[in-house]
Amino acid sequence: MKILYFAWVRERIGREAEEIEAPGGVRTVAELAAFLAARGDGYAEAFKEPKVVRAAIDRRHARPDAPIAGAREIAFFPPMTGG
Amino acid sequence: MKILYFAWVRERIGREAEEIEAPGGVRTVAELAAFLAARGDGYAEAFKEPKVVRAAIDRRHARPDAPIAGAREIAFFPPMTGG
Amino acid sequence: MPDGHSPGDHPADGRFTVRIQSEDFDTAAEIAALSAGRADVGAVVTFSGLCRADDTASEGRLVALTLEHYPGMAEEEIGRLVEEARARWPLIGATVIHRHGRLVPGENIVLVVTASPHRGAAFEAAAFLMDWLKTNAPFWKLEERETVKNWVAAKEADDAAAERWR
Amino acid sequence: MPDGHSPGDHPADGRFTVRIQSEDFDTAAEIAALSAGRADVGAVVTFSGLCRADDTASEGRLVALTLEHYPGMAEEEIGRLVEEARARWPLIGATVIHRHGRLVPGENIVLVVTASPHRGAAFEAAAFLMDWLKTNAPFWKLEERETVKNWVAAKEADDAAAERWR
Repeated sequence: MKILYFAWVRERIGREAEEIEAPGGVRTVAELAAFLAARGDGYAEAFKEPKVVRAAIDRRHARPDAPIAGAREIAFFPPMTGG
Repeated sequence: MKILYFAWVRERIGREAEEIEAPGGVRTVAELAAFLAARGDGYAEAFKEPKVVRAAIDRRHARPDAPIAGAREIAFFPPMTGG
Repeated sequence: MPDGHSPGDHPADGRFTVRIQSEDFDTAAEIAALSAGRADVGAVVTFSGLCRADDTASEGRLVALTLEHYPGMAEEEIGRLVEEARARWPLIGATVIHRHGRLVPGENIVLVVTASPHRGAAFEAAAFLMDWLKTNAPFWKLEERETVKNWVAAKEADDAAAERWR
Repeated sequence: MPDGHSPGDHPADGRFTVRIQSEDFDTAAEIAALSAGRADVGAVVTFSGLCRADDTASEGRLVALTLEHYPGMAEEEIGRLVEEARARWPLIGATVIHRHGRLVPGENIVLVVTASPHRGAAFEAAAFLMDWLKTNAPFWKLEERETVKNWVAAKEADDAAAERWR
């Protein structure tokens, strides 16, 4: 699936997007975040406060316990500050 | 003092403004309204529900018990419907 | 508040305007007059009130509204409402324009513009000005329908809207 | 409601627009697009959010804001907020425009316009859209000051403002 990063999550990881094949045990947004956090220093920094990082599945806001099965595009980003 | 009338108060009385010399016993807005109501049929019709008619003394909203001594201009009108 | 404004602050160069006129107004020009050339405005709210078509009455469709007003007092009373708004919210500017005369459906009646560092203050001050203007500004609407002319009755809902700011 | 509208009414020819763009917007043109040629609009409310100068931080004055957004989701999420507003208030039209890219103090960031038969609905829908947009639309502000660049932190006050509509 395609993973997107925005704002300081993107800056810490050092990329805007990547294709990820998550292992079978990774079933929810929170589990995906934990899986990504283990991929390296930038990732660990981005997800060090997991409750702060928000997610969207296929362009809709998703809670940490939302299942990721069937998702085409999952995004991680800080709390929004538009408007 | 100058008395002004607006909207249906003006239409019932049949004039926009007039100069009135109120007798000494007429001390408040409510007493002035009662004095005016006795001046003829149009006036009686305009003031037949005295609680509905609003007043302003020198261009500021005034309650029925407001004293009229020293006033230059007193206006009577229906509840406002601007905006 | 984070930027040091407190209710009651009166920016020395604030722009506050009240106009009573028969001519139409230009909302864009009024927004520009409040915010052009200054970078301390974070939020501008405008309210435009229009003469709305109405064919629900048995006396026929609404042909026009004629707005009667009390010259002199109208400006002064709305000026007092603007001063009250300035005392309650940190406003950088406010403009109120109220038309008088005969207006047909689709035409503008009233414009309120508020500018503030903060969106909450701009929204609340604009709603406050409209609510109080409805019940306090000396204007009266004569409704012209196909078969009759009637003075519009004041609405209890407007009194209730004004009361919520007390 | 006196004119027969009930929350959830969707006028068949209502005009609802969401745009995400780097260019500036023309508030007057957007008001006209909602209300021109129709006489059922009684109230139009606009909210303009601007990039506000700020020299209160120790890192120096604000030089610019850069708005990053999630293309695709930004339009869709604001579209969902507009649908929610239509379900809650009798809106004839609504327009939301949000800019992205680098903006300097004094520049427009966001515009919300709501049109309704009634002033209360127009005011509430505009405030609702701004409050929810702040916490739900996928935009992030990078603050550029004289000596540093910082991502703006989300405000608890914005969460509280969004909560009041639940």
